[in-house]
Formats: sequence, C-alpha cells, structure tokens
Amino acid sequence: MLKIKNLRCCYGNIAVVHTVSLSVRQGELISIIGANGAGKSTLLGAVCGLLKNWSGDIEFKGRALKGMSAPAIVRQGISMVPEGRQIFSPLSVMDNLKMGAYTRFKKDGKHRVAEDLDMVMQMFPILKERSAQLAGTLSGGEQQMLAIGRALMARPALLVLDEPSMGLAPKIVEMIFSTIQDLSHSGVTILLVEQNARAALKISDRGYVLETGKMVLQGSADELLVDDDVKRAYLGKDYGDFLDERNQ
Amino acid sequence: MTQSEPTPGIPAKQILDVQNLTKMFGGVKAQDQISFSIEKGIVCGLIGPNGAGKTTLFNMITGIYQPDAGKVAFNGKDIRKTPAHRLVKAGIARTFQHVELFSSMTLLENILVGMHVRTQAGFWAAVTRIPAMKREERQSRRRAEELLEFTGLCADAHKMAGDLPAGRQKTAQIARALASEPLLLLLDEPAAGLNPVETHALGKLIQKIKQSGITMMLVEHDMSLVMEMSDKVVVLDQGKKLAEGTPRQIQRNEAVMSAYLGNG
Amino acid sequence: MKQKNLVVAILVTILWILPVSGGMAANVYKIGGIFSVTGRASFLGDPEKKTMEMMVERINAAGGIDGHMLEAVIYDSEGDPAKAVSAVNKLIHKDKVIAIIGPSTTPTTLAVVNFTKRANVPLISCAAGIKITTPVDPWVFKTAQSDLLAVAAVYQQMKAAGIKKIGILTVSNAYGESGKKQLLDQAEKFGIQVVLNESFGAKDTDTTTQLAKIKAAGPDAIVCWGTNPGPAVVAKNAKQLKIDIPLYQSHGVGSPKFIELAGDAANGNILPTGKILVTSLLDDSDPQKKVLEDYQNAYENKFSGNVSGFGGYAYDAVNLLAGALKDSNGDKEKIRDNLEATKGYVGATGEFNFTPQDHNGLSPDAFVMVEIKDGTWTLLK
Amino acid sequence: MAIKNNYIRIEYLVFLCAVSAFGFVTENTYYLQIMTFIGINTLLGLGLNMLMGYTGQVSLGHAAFYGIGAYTTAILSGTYGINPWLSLVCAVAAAVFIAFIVGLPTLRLSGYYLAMGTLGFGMIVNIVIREWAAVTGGASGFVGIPVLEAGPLIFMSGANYYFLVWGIVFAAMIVCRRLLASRTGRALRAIHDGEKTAVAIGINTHLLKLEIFIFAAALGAVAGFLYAHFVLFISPESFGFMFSIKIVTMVVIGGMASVWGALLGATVLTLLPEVLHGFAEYEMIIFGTVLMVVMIFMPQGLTRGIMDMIRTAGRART
Amino acid sequence: MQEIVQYLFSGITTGAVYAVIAVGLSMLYSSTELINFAHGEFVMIGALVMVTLWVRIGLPLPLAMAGAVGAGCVSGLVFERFAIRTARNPEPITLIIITVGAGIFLKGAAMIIWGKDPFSMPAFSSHESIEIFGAALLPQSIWIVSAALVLAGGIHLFLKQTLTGKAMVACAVNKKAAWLSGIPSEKMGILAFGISTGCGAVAGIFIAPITMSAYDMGTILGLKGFCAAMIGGLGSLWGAFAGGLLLGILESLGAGLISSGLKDAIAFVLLLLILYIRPGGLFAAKEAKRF
Repeated sequence: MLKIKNLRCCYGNIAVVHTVSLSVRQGELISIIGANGAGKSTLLGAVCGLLKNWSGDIEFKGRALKGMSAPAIVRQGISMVPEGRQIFSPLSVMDNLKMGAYTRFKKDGKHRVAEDLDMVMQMFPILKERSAQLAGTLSGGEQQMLAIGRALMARPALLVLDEPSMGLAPKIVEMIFSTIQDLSHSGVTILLVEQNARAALKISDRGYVLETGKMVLQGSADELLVDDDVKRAYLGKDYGDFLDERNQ
Repeated sequence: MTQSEPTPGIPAKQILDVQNLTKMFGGVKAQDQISFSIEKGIVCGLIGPNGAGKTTLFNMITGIYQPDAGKVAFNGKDIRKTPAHRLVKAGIARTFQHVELFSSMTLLENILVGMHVRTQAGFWAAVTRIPAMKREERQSRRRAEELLEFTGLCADAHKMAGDLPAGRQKTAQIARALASEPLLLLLDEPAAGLNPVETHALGKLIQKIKQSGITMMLVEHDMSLVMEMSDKVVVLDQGKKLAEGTPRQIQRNEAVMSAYLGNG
Repeated sequence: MKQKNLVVAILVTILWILPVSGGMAANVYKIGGIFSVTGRASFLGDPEKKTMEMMVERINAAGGIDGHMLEAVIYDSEGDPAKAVSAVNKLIHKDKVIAIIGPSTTPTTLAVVNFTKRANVPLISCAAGIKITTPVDPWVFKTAQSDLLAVAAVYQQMKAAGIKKIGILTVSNAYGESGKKQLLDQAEKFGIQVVLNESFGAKDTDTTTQLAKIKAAGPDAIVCWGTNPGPAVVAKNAKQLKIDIPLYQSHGVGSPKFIELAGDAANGNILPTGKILVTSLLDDSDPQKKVLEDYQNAYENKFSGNVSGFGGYAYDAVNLLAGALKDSNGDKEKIRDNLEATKGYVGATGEFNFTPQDHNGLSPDAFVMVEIKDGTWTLLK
Repeated sequence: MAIKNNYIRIEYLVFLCAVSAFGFVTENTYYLQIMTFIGINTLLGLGLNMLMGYTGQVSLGHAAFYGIGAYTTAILSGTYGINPWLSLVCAVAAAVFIAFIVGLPTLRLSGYYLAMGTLGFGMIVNIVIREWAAVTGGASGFVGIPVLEAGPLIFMSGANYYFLVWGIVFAAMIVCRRLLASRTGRALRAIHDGEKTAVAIGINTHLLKLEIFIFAAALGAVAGFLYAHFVLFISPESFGFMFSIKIVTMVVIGGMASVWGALLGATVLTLLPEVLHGFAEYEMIIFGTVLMVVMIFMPQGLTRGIMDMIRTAGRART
Repeated sequence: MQEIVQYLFSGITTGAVYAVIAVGLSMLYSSTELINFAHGEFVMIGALVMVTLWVRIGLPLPLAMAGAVGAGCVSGLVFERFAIRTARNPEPITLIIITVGAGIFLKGAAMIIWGKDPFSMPAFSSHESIEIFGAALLPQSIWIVSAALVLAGGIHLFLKQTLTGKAMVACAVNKKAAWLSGIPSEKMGILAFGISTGCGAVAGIFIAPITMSAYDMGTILGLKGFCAAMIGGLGSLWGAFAGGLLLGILESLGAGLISSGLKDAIAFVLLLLILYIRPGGLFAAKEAKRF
C-alpha cells in the first residue's frame, strides 16, 4: 500500500534521514521505533506532505506522492495524528471531529459524515460525553483520543500515528495502545511511530528500528522485542560491558 | 573576567548546582523538583526521551526562562534572575541543536561575534576608530584564528558561515561558543545530523575541550557518544529526574530502560 | 565589489535626469502655476488650475500680450510644502518662468516664497493667510482675501445683529488656525466675547462633542471656521443637537458644494463670501457684476461643475499678471514694479489697489455676508 | 554582504567623486535641489535602515525625529537667535533624549505592537507641534528660519547647500559602515541573522536596539535640521504619519540591511514623484503600482533586485 | 452631566465606526497574520459605491447596500489575487508595503472615478435626534452601533456555527493540524480577505450619512481602526470591537473634558500606556510576534 524507497530528508543542509526504505501492506499495523532524534517524525513529515525537502520515492496505492500538498494527500487517503495531538483547542470536541471530515462534506454529504461521527463516538464514548466541551479543556489522554478520532473522520485508508504515547501517563498509554489495536483489528491499516518500543511492538505485526536517520533493523514484532540490538539503538553500545572487558 | 568569589558553604568544586528546580507552563509542570550538580572539569551527559524537559532545563540554566521555584547556582552564585546575556559574561555558553550560525557573516566574523562579551569597543570607538579599538580588534582576530585552529576550521575562516557543510557548521558553533571563554559549555545535540566520521571527530574535540579545563554539559541522542564522553549522566523523564550516575550505572538502570523502551 | 554595479546604476539615473534643461522660446512668456490640484486642498487647487489654463487660452486667443504668447507651466503641490518647493525650483530653474501664480494654501506659499524672493521672481499667491503679505515682501503678492477681512465682515454683521458672546470651532489646520487667530484678535474691537474656542480634525466624522461643549458655555452664536467637508458635518451635528443659535461659517465653504453636503442643515448658516457666489443677486451698479458674469459663463461653459470663489483668485492673479506683463518685455523687475503699481483693477474677488505697503490690495467690501435660505444664497445687508 | 576591514572601499570613492562631479557640473538649481532632498531623505533612510534592517524593529513614527530636529533648530535659531550650528547640536541632543525616553518602554514591544507604539508616538509629536502654536507656529507653519552661514560661506539653495548635505550624507554613510564593521556592528548583524542566538551568545539586544533607535533618531534630527535651513519654512504636515510611511517605504524599496539600499530607496522615492509630475491625475495610481510591483517582484528591495538581475544577465552572456 | 452623556454618545458613534473597521482588520489578521494598511480604502470604496448606487442611481437601500458590500469584497479579492498571492517572498514587512502601495493605488483610482469633491448621503432614517438625559442621540448613530454589533455578532456566529467558519478558526489556531485535516488554508485566507474588505465596505456604508465621503477619507479611518484593533489585542474579534469603542470614547472625552485640539494626542497617549502595561492588547488572543 505504502512504499518508501531510498528516502532522504533534509533540514537546511543537514540530512536527518538517509536512505530509508520501508513498506506497509493492506491491513497491517507497522511500527517504526527509535530513540528521539532518530528521524521518525521527519520521515512522517515527508509522507504526509509537511516536509518538502526530500528525495527518493514515496508511493501510496501505486501513486507517487512527490509534490502533493498535505490536503491532497489527505484526499488520497492518508490521515495523520500529529505528534503532540495538535487539536483545535478553541473549538468543541464535536467541531474538531467535523474538521477532520472537512474535505468530505462536499464529496460524501452530511449523512455519511454523520454516520462516521456516530462510529467514532461509539469507539470513543468519552468523546460523546464531552462532545460540546471545548477541546482545550480535555485531559491529555482524551485529547489524544480526539486527535485519533479526528483523523479517522477523513475515512483514511492508512492511519499514521506520530508518538501517540508522548507525555501521557502509563495507564493512559496502555489504553491508547489497546485502542490502536482495536482499530487495526477492525481493518484499518496503521503506521505507528513510537519511541515506546515495547508497547508499540507488542501490538504490531512488523517493526522497523530507526537510529540516527538510518534503518538499522527490521523484522517481525516478536523478533524485535527480544533483540538486544534494539536496546542498543536506544542506549548506545554497551559502554559498561566495554569497561568491564577492559578492566579484566 | 567577572566572577564573584564562591559563597562559603557551597563546595567550590561544583560549578553548577541545581536544586528543586520547577517550571510550569500553563499549569503543567514542565520541570518538577529537579536537583543535580556538576563538578568542575567534568562532562555531564543529560539524556531523556522526547518531552523529558531537557531543553527547558537548558533554557533555565542559560537564563531564557526563569524557574518558578528552586534555585540554580553557578560557581556558587544564584543566577535565577540573571538575564541571558549576563550569564554568557559570567561564563556559561551554549550551542544549539539546529545550527544557528549567523549565515550572512563569514566564519571568522561569527567567532568574533562570539567574543562580544569579552570585548569592549562601543559606538564611539567604532565610529572614531581610536587606537584602543584597533588594538582590541587585532587581538580579537588573533584569538579567533587560534580558536579556528583549535577546532580545525582554519581553511574556512573567510567563507560565509551559511555556505559551510553541515558538519563544519556544527563545529563552528562550538568554536563560537568557546570564543566567549566559558567555564561551562552546554552542548545541545552536537552530533545530530553528523555522519560517523564527523561524530568521531566531534568526540575528539569534546575531549580536547575537556582537557583545556572547561566543564561541559551534553544533551545528545547518540547514546554511544554520550556514554563514551560523559563522566556522569543525568536522566530526565517527563519533567522529573529519573536517574543520575556513571554511564555504566545508567545503562543498567531498569527505570531508564523502561522510560526508553517502554514497560509494556 | 558588487556594489560597484549599484553606483553605476545611480550614476545612470543621475545622468538621465540631467539633459532635460529647458530652453525658452523668445516670443513666449512662460508663467508658472503651483496649485494643490490633489490632496487635502484640492477644492482650492483644482478650480485654480482650470481657471489659469482657461485664462491663458483666452489671452492667447486674443493675440497674447504685446505679441507674446503666454505659456502656462502648472505643477501640483498636493498641499505638501516640500513638493511645492520642488515645484517652485523646477519652475524657476528648469522651466525658467518669469512669474508664478499660486500656491493654493498658506503653508505651501510660505515655503516657496523663500525661493522666489531669492530668484527675484514675482509670485502671486492664491492663499488667504495674512502672513504671506505681512510683512510685505517686494516680490510677493496675493489675490485671496485675507482672513482679516473675512473676520471683520463677520464681526460687523454680528455687531449689527446684537451678538455679544460667541463660541468658535475651527478646523485644526493652517486655515482654521489662521481664522482662529483673527477671530480672537479682533473680537475685542467689535465688543465681542469669545466664550469658548474648540477645534476639530479635517477628517473627523463627528463633532457633536465640541458642539455640546460650546452649547453648554451658552454663547449667542457659533462661528465655524473650516473648509469642506468639515463645516458641513458641523452644520449637520448642530442641527441634530437642536442648537438654535446662529451658526456662522467662513468664506472657506463658499461654494454650492457646501449646501449640497450639509443639505437642510445649511439653512440659516451665515457666511462671508466673495461676490462670485451671489453674482445674480448683485446690483447692476456693482462694478464687479460684469466681471463675475463673464468669468462664470466662461468657466461653466468650459468645465462641468460650478464656478467658485477659489478659481476667482486665479482669475484675478492671471489678469493682474497679464496687466503687469504689458510693456515689461519679460523683465521680472519690471513685472514686479507694474504689479505694485496696479490700481483700480476690478476682478472676481474685489477691487485691487496694490501699494508698496499693501500687496493684497483689497478692501473689506470684497466680502459680502450671505445667509443660506431654502438651499440657496441670499444677500444680507 | 560581508564587510571587510580595509578603511575606505573603492565604491565609496567612486560615489564621492560622482557626487562631487555632479555638484560642480550642474548649474541648474532645480537638479541640485532635487539632489539635496535626496540627500536629506537618505539620512532619514540610513537611520531607519539600521534600525529596521539589523534589529528588525519597524518604526512608523520616524518622521517625528525629523520634525523634532527641524523644529528645535527653527525655534532656537529663528525665535531665540541662537547660532544655527549650536542649534544643530541641541536638535540632535533633543532627539537623542526623546528617543531614549520613548525607546525604553517602546522597544520592549514587538511586531505590530511596536509598529503601533511608534505610530502613536509619531502622531503625538505631530499633534503637539500643531497645537503648540505659540512656540511652533502651529498648523500654519514656522516662518523665519535663518540661512546657514559658516564664515564666508552662505548655505542657500544651490551648490553650497548641495555640498553641505551630501558631505553630511557621506559622513553618515562612513559612520554606518564603520559601525557595521565593528564589534557593535557584528552584534547588530548577528541580531539580524538570529535574535535568539544573539542573546544566547551574550549580546544585550535590548540595549543595542535602544542604541540604534537613538542613532536613527539623531540622524533623523540632522535631516530635519538640514530640511529646515534649506526650505526656511516648516509646517507640521511635512512630518506626519504619511511621511513616516514614506521613510519606511524608502528603506524597504531600497533594500533593508544595506547602506546603499537607503541611498537607492531615497533616490527612487524622491525622483519618482518628480518624474510622475507629468501624469497629474494618474500620479497616485502609478506610484502605488510601482510600489506594489517592486515589492512583489523584488521583495529584497531594489539593491538586491538589480544586483540579481545584473548577475543573471552576466550569467546568460557567458 | 448632560454634556458628559453627550460626549459618551458622540464617542460611541465614532467608536462604533472604528469598531467596524477594527473588526475587519482583526478578522484578517487572525486568519492570515497580515495587517492590511489599505483597509481604510475599502471603507472609502464602500461609502462611494453606496453614494453612487443609492443617491445617484437610486437603487433601493438594501440592494445598494449589497452592491457596496459586494464591491468591497470583490475589490478585496482582486487585490488578494494579484498583489498578495503573487508576492514572491511573503515576509510581513514586504506584504505591509504592498498593502500601503495598494492603498495609494485605490485612492488614486477613486480620485479618477469619483473626482475630488466630497459627497453627502442622506441618513437611512429620519434626521430627528432622540433625546436621552437631555443629550441628543443621532438616529444614524444607532444605525452604526447596531451595524457594528450585527457585524461583529455575525462574524462571531460565522466562526462559531458554520463549518467554513470553524475551519477558518482551525486554520488560525493551528495551521499545521488544519493542513493535515485537509482544510485548504489558502482558500481560508482568501475568504478571510473577502470578509475583511467587505467589513470595511460596511463601515463605509454606515458612516457615509454622518460624515462626507471622498476619495481620501479612508487613510485616517484605517489608521484609527488599526489602533482600535491593537488596543483590543490583535486577532480578537470582540477585543477589536471593544478597542474601537474605547478609542472613540477616549477621543470624545478627551475633546470634551480637556482639549479638542489635543484629542487625538490624548487618545494616543492612553493607547501607548495600555500597550506598555499590557503589551498584547486588552484582550490578546495570541502573541502577535511577526516581523
């Protein structure tokens, strides 16, 4: 469904992502994990049209995404839940959700949107409860639900989540991840970018590990979960062991 | 250099002492009761997952934010209310994660700007070009050239800073920070965007700076570099201090591991 | 060294404006005009410019002056002193005119006189400010009635009507300020007490605050000194506040436009004006009547829109200059002398008698007092 | 633009020669007078260019300092008969003092609020000039400003005044250049490139902004002095809001952060109305269009725009 | 006492004019972060088109109003399309100078179309003033204040109730997220431009009867509107409304109680004080930190 080949992204003249390739198939839940600064969000920026300065190929359903604007990519069927949630705080919860379906009001009509609205509300009962409240007054976890709900309102073929666990308490994180898992089971294709490797890999089909802009590992989630190299990608080569060796 | 004598009671060997530092942003605690200290001459690594509050901490130490509670002492002197530009004069210098060289100036001029707090010439001196100003200018130039040599950037002295390759810009930033003759140098992700060769060279440079007696604080995602360079590592997570210790202790700390890898 | 290109570019620009130096054809008298054709005072400058063009055409059609054709070079000052200075230097040094008519406003006139004096070029200003001709400068004349005379005419009328206390409301520009000064200075002479003086901005949308304040001070009449459209707003506001004491206006609103703008509210307003507004009402014995009819017909045939007293200033200036150009052979000194010697010229503004001490040359009877009744002017005796 | 540290650069010499040559060759007072106005406007532009170009502070009230300079010298030398050269010193001192008082709180504002603050200041100064009629002559203007003299030299319109003004302009340009090449200038250019970084390397940006604000005010006052003794008559409308906008436009059209930009901007904006005189009614439309077109197609100002054009042309040839 | 009430009425009338203008400016700023220095010129266009349609051609009042507002919107959209969007480098200062140029252009064009003379226009309802506490309230003032209220309220409802309005708010608060939700932010900008210049035209329509309309009436009104928007806090709708009223009342009280010559100066001194004390305006919506 989504194919990325030899992607290279730059900020100014610094390459943050080099020669990254990955693919997502219909119905899969894929995680990209890595420590912060590894270039995960940058990679997503390129996919979703936020970042212009990249080279390589990104194909979605056989169509090249190069040069498309973010709204155009949304119309292609990729919805993103941005890092840090980025909800529209002065708007009500309901309105936030409607904004997610902005492009569809003309295309699909009010009824279809209303149906989806019901669907999302059912999925996140808390949002239904709070539908008239201003989004800015929600708690972090609720905001994250709202951000996911908003992205779903565009009826995406591929849902992209950028660090949904960031800044949330462990319990809430657990809940978010189980929601993501439910979504995946209901047939949505998901690309999940996470720092929280264990939680992400637990629910994923496959995973990619990114370290300082490069893809260092890939494989099935179960393999990665037990791979020591994952730990190394996060905490560096084992300096302690190195010292021990030398001291012997 | 304008340094006040260390206050009695605080061990002089600690160059930076942070006590119960708290910072709120719109009711949310971005920093919660953080305490640690840095001894003179060491390299202290500061790590933590995204949103852990490393940048906020940096900004408080360098005077860009004022803490809501707690205290920061530099060389035994409370610096909570000191404006950013004074702190540089007192001896705290920093580099930025994204390269922030002055792109319309040459590399040499960038270094000269870095000396701003150590030079005097003002408006009238500039306009009249009095001998003292010319002398100062000559001395500054000489020192700038020495610094460029120290950092291995001599060849690029007269190139526009914006035209340099990324790696050089990173190094140049460090050179510019050194130009202010700091006692404490804060490096914000110096290795981000560098290739392995450049990262290696950066490590060498950090060691060289350490040998010259400058204390350093290092925020970095390249853990190999942090672990290799640091004498001590402080780990932040969600605005709190999670752990503090030698690199080895940190790498084996279960709390750190679950902060990074998740505990799921 | 990139900047070198820039220097070249600047040099080219400079060279490009150089060669346009004006030569003067021998048999043409070039005269200059500076008017506020656009900008705040365009109501003055626009008719003045048109009148000057028309008059020059007429004089040329009649064979010119001593066989010399007139050529008018007219620039727009936009009411800006700096622009007027540019224009006057252009006229003197580039176009090499032998005399200048204008500018339209007092500040622009005061700005240019320093340059015309130095170059010894006679200037006939169309502005009202008394500062222009007091103290008298040999090279500076003016055709517009001074505020001095307008205020005198107003006060005379008030005295006759038994008005003792007045409140004044002036526009905050040179015109209003000069009026205010005269109103305050001359009040005592006519036994009138100014109870309150207030001002309003030329572009104010509402003046009820000032009017309410004046009303509270309890004067017998209100004098408003300004030029359109401000006084029309004042008249409207006064009506809305139900102020029933007489409202006096200045000669600055002396055009049908005022009645159009103020509508009903104009009725009952009393103002001094040049006779041009009331030409048809004048006695046939009035020496100005013929002149005014002639000017009015000529102007209204040529341009759309009504003739105004302001254009009359230019009408008189051109005629006075034409008179002075006779036998002058284009010599500026001679033109000046001739101007100063002008006696008994009956023009649109009044009868001019210049003397070395008086370069305005008008007497108070240049003004008549009119009242607006039923949307038209009526003469007050 | 890199500024190297050799003392006088070739283009300044070329410029000096060109200006002098123009002064000697041209006898037509009109051209000299236009050039004089260009010179006065250049001074205003230079100051504001330093402020806007380097510290990023937009001032919509710069004409106020122009007015303060003009009125101070007019009142002192005209009303009180003080030597005009002494009154120049007073004019500059007055501008510096007021700039200091106003700059302290105002420069803490930023963006549109700073623009608003300076605009308000400009309006207040203008209204005070207009209403304080007893001293300033009010709306009808101030008459009786003495002609400048220095020994046997009398500065009246014409070549004398031309040389006086351009001498001062040249000196001001050298001052600006020296300033930019110095420690202070490097700090200024640092603020231009990145204000946060400049703070982080120890530059007291607020102080520096204030210094430049005061410097610009002083240059403005000098320009006002020159204007007053040139035209010998001043009135409030020459120093109003529209003129402030015009100075900003000069700076932006010419090109910010460039000494030559100030000169070019002042030249274009002074010459344009002169050239457009012939279009009478259409002057405003053309002027507005030129302004928009330049900004749309040469957003960096004419200095850069023209240089880019020359460069592309040169590249096309080779 | 009676005078004070009169000053207040007068101030509210003038203030409502400023408010309508400020609301338009603020509206544009909140969606595009641009201050349109040609805004006053759209007020002028509204007033002059209204004079032409209603007084000269004799169209019915509502039709003439619609025409004048339409003229404001259309000229605004044309301006946006040809001057703002074509700009190569949309830095704020560049855009500001473009709007200044556009202001001069529009003024020049209006001078050619309508000439230099001012025009008057009858009030929408009777001229008789209403007496309250011995002070006269002009019927047109009521029109203006209601127009300001309706306009601000209308925009408020538009932003709060309609999908497009909400999308506009979304763009203003978080461009990136709006962009990711598929909201075309450029179109929102264009729409904001149209609404903003339309507001300008509305202001023109309602003040034409109390003041005189001429080609050069806009500049000072635009300026006052800018001040009002600033006092209220840029980007805040009701802030702009309140700022306008406050400015009008300050001017009027300054003129009435201190000196009418210094009224603008008094108003500006107070404004500066407000800015010094609350650097983001009274009802700051968000930090206005551009250029």
